[in-house]
Amino acid sequence: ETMKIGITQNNVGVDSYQTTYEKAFIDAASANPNVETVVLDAGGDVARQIAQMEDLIQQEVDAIIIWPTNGEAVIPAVRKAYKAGIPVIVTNSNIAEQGFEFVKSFSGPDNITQGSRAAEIMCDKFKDMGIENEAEIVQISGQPGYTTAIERAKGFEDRLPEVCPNVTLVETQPGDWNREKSQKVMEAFLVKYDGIDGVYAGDDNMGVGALNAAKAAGREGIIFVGATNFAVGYEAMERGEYWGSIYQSPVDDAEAALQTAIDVLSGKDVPFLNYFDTPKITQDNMAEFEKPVF
Amino acid sequence: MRPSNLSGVGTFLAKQGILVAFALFMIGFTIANERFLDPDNIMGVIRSSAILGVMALGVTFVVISGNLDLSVGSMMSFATIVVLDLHDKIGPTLAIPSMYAMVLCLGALIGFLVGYLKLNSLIVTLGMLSAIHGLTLTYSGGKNMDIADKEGTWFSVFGQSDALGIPVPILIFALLASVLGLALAKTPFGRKVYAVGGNGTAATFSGIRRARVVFTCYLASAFCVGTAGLLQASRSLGSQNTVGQGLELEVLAAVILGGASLLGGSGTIFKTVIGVLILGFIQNGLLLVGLQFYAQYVVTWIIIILAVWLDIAAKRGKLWSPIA
Amino acid sequence: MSNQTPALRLEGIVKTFPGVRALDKVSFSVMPGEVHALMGENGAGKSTLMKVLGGIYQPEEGRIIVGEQPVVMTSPLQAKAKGIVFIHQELSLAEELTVAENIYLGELPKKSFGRVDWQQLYAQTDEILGRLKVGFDAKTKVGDLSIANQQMVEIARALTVEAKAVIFDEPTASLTDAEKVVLFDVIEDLKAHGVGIIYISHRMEEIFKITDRISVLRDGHYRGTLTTAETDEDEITQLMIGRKLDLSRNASHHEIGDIALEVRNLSCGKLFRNISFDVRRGEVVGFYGLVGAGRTEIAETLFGLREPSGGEILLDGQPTVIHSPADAIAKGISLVPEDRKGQGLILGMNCRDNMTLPQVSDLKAGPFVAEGAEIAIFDQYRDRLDIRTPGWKQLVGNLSGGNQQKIVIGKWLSMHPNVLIVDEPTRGIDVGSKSEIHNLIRELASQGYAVIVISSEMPEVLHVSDRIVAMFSGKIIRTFTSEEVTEDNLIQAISGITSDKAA
Amino acid sequence: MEPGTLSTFLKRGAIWGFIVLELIFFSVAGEYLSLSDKAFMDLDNMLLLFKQSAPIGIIAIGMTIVMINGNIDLSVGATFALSAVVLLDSMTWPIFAGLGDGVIPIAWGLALMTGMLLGALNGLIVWKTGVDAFIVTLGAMLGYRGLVFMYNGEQPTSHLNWTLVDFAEAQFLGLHTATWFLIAVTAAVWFVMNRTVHGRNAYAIGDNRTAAINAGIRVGPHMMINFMIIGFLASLSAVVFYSESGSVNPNDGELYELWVITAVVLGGTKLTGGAGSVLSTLGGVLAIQLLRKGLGHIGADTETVNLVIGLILIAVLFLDRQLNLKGREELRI
Ligand SMILES: Nc1ncnc2c1ncn2[C@@H]1O[C@H](COP(=O)(O)OP(=O)(O)OP(=O)(O)O)[C@@H](O)[C@H]1O
Ligand SMILES: Nc1ncnc2c1ncn2[C@@H]1O[C@H](COP(=O)(O)OP(=O)(O)OP(=O)(O)O)[C@@H](O)[C@H]1O
Ligand SMILES: [Mg+2]
Ligand SMILES: [Mg+2]
Repeated sequence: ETMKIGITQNNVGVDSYQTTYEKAFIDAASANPNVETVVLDAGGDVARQIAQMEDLIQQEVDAIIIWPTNGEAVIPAVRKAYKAGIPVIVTNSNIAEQGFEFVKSFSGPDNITQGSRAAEIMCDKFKDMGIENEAEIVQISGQPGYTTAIERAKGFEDRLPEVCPNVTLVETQPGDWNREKSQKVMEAFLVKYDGIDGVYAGDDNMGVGALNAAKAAGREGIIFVGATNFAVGYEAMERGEYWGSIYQSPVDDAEAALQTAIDVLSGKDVPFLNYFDTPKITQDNMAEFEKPVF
Repeated sequence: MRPSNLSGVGTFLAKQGILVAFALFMIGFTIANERFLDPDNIMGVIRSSAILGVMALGVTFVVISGNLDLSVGSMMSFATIVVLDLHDKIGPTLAIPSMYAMVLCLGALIGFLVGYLKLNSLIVTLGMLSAIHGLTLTYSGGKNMDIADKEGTWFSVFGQSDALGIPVPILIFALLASVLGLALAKTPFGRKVYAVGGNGTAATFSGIRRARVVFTCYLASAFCVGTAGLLQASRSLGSQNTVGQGLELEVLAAVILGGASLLGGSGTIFKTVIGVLILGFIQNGLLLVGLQFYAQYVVTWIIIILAVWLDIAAKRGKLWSPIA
Repeated sequence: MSNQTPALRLEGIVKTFPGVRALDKVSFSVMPGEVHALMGENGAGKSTLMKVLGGIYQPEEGRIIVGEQPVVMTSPLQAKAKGIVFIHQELSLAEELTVAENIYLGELPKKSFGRVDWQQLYAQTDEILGRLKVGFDAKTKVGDLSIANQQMVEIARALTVEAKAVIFDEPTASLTDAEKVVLFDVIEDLKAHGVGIIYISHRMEEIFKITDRISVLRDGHYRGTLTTAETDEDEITQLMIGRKLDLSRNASHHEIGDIALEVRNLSCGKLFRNISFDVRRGEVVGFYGLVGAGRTEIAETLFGLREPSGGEILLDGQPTVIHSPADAIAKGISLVPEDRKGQGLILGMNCRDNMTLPQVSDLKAGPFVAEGAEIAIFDQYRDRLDIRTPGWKQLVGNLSGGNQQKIVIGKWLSMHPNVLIVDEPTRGIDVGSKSEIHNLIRELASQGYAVIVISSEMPEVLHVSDRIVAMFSGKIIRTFTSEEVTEDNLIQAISGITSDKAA
Repeated sequence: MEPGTLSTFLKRGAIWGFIVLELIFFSVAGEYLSLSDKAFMDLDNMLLLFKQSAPIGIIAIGMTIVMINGNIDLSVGATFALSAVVLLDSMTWPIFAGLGDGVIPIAWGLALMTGMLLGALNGLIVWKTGVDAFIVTLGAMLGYRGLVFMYNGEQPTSHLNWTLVDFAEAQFLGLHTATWFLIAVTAAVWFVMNRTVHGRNAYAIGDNRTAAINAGIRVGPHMMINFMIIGFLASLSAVVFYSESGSVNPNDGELYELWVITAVVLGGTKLTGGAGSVLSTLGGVLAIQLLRKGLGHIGADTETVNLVIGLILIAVLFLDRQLNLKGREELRI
């Protein structure tokens, strides 16, 4: 008997992580003869996502996977599915605790940990260079308002003073997950601050944007650290221009979500918080990782 | 009629309110942060405004002809993605003309729909905004597009190199602005653009082929968008599918800030350039002052309204609107 | 009359625009129950004076006195409250709304909750429309009406309020004779109720027919007031333009040449059917008919603006299809359209650019427009047509109505067409310039152009035409030569009374 | 016949014809392409359609009157978000702590006030400075969004109140709460535009502003009232939507202005003002929502959805033009 699984994603096409996720999800589903999927995308709009939840409920799918646009706003919609007896699996970024009773499982990376690991990468490098007591850094965060952006910034900002108490974060501005925007932000930072030693970016796309700005301005020796390693970031690391990032595979993310849904439907026991590991990647250990496909 | 005397300064202010506003902002920012007037910074702002600026040049034509173009942002993403993709497939020399050809086809399609079929330009270009985004995603499979060999290509000249000590994007922007500015102000075609936007019916009655004029304006817009995509691609040698997203409104804001009326028939390339620079310097100035991005939003709001208000108040000679 | 208090009085009014002193210490008054004409050349300042009175412009100097009270009027609303009603020269209507809503614009009758009292609105409107004897009803959308009928809607506004004074700014410019009669009845009626009426017109016969006194403006200056019964045309024109007019037709007997334009059985849907006529080089053919007779539509078809549903057009004997105005122009046809604001001009453009628009592609110096050549053309026609403007840079929208019309005429004359079609060419043009334009039309004919003149003014058609085509309801009733035609048989023909049909 | 009656409704029929086409297409295509065993035109699904149309729909109704008035409001998305922030945050304010669920009407009131004030501010600026509404509201789109972020940093503002959620999810006579609001707003605004002096004056101002001024209509206050109405409706939309969802991201409502304007123009309202109909706007909203829903139903992917929605918008416009052609004898301009 086939399982009908519906998924409503956050915003496909906004960056290649989400696009690769979608492809991987569809591939994984079609590889499994027992699974049929309805793949929807909310385009970043909560209202549209709630409508898609309602539609999926109305179409009587067997399970729903949701990549929340807003971890709280979707709770009532999740409750509707729960009331209709449809199990809900949250993917990539979690919903708020109030909604936990209505979902079966969360599957995805731990963004807070990612942020704090990025802080550690940065700090370790500064210690190597012996500037851990004077370094100044700037942060370029993701799209304002998005859980992922908020959590990665929070993880970083909380962890940094613990490991490197004397490093100062002089300014944070959003780069909207956008390489171009990030490049502009970095250009202004470079004009404004003469002594930038490090840049932390919410993902490598933005990190590379900042790197481009620094290269154009002829500023060398800045340490760039991202979270979520993209192909561009990996290449920049190969060239020795970019220090490190967090390795996170959208393929793992998608496959984990689908597998969790299948497990739930087959009556298996699944842990409620189903984090997959996202290790540190730096120029030192990058040989252990394959180049990301996105 | 006996002419009544208006002082030269008064007339100048009335005509160039926007320039005065521009000067005021520059002074304000310089007081707030002395690095603002640093030549490197100024060059940097103009260089990063060049992409928006090039797009705004084309949109100026469209707006003066009485139409809108909301598709420029997503068309710019398309151009960037296409030229990057083709760069690795057929080499930069062929990639550039191929990209222009594709973008001009899209421009021609819009021009056909708005000019010849007389469909409402707001909806047509809004539709194209969405459709071209879909096209880009289909083309790229939703992935980032990057040039494989970033060091070994001459393709970076457009976005990254200098000539005569000036960054090439600025030169291209300046060149295009001069050519298009002359075309608009001095050629028969430019005159027709104003006529069609000022009163399309009367223009038709004067033997102007309105559809053809509108069509050509969209081609001009597409050409500018292609150029912007080229600059963008060359600047970063890699891009997301959403690189131009949201630029349509910024472009429109710049054009309007320059004093073009959305009803058509008025505006100039020179003023659009001023509009572009104002936006660029506001953004940069606020970043330098160190405001949170959301405080920047609020300040931009106030500045846009003040600038336009100053401009029209100078024109009508009264601060407050005479509307009852 | 002189021992009464005037209904309103203007004293020492000064109004300037950038580059123009439109009114220079003008004083003027109108008595209750008087019809007071305001005359002057195009651009003399008549409309501006009235706009001051109507609260649209604020004068720099001078006073307005209503009854015995000096008043300051800063908006049309205040003028209205003082009992001043203003019927504008340029139509001032909301086209998407109904006739009733337009007539009561700004003062729709209200019920509870701010609702419109439609019943009352329609009742009142019907009553007014009844008095005006028009052929449309209160619920018609104004945009669906012809220009003439829209003008009647404007006029209807005069009847809506208890007015102390009503200003008519060239109300008859686009009316036909029948409608004029109605308008004059309305004016008589208002007059009998003690309303003071200010009447602006360039048409002498109307002035003599309905006015009591005449005040004249020239170049923004007050020139004097005459009593209508004691004056004549010569005296008025003398005051207006400072010289006498020679109104006789230039009896330039020139050769009538070959047929330049021939139309055979031309039809266009329901607009007109089976139209056949020809125009020879050196000949002026007048088209005369009532509003809606279809004359304008024929002109538009000849100019490539409408697709004929049947028939043939021949230029110099060659059958042609005219695809568009651009095509028509290339084939030597020009059209001076009847709606100068909508079709003739780009109001936000300057005078020179408007005038050279159809030929801008031909006036080139390298890739650019040859501005010197443009200015030369502009200067030539400004002098010829006596266009009053501070310079070519003035926006056409800032010109007086009559001067705008002259720009349109200049624009098409400067094209030197083979076939020139002029639709209501002298609408809103002062007497001096009018005769100048008539002379010009005759002169063009004598130079070998074929000219079609569409006009709703019988004297004009009779004056300029070699032959006259009388139309009624989309059909040609009869074609007269200038020898056969009389006022009577022309009126008969255009009213659909078919006595002898010889086309 | 008074304006706004059945005949004008049918004359602007293209959008309704298009809705019928969509229904037929998705029903047939759904048979082959959809995973679901349920028909597309299932009653529940159609009821959902109305409910899901409400957030955009309520704002679009407001946009119709602003556009009829000859203006435009690009700040509605930001107003929507700011009102939502006020709605959800005010429920947690200590001064209202003792009220229990009694805080709900107060929070609603505050949110609606917020929208009305923001609208009034736009209106006042347009009126007093004479700056074009497009520019004023383009600026406000940024400015109001900035206020949203200032309120709570980049964090979402959340307050889940299950009483409120239950109310918002309720169905009365089969229709969802949101649908009732949409219907009520449509009816009320239709009444205002077609039956009241304010509405008719708004048409006149949009049609020919000079004529309206000459006729002594006070243009400024009318415009301001309309901006207040759209501000109110943007916040009403937020009230209806966030009562159910309980959390607002600071960038919620982005791009709403474009979708709202699209719906309004699809409904036949002229961008230049003076003409337009509230009912046709409703048609425009339903057509867009139906399209999204239908594409989801038949399983179209993101690229296709973008592509198709774009092309369909243009197709509807084309259809509308073909239907309104007056025939060959029309002036070719
Ligand atoms: N808004 C304006 N801006 C600049 N100049 C203006 C404006 N309105 C009128 N004028 C000028 O003022 C003068 C008087 O114009 P007005 O319209 O009063 O003339 P008029 O006597 O009504 O002429 P007509 O018989 O042609 O209607 C003209 O020279 C005109 O160009
Ligand atoms: N009473 C009327 N009610 C509604 N529409 C009318 C009326 N009279 C005329 N029309 C419209 O006006 C058009 C005729 O216009 P027009 O008046 O321009 O004709 P014309 O013969 O050129 O007359 P003129 O040149 O005197 O204006 C017709 O197509 C008709 O639709
Ligand atoms: Mg006048
Ligand atoms: Mg006519």
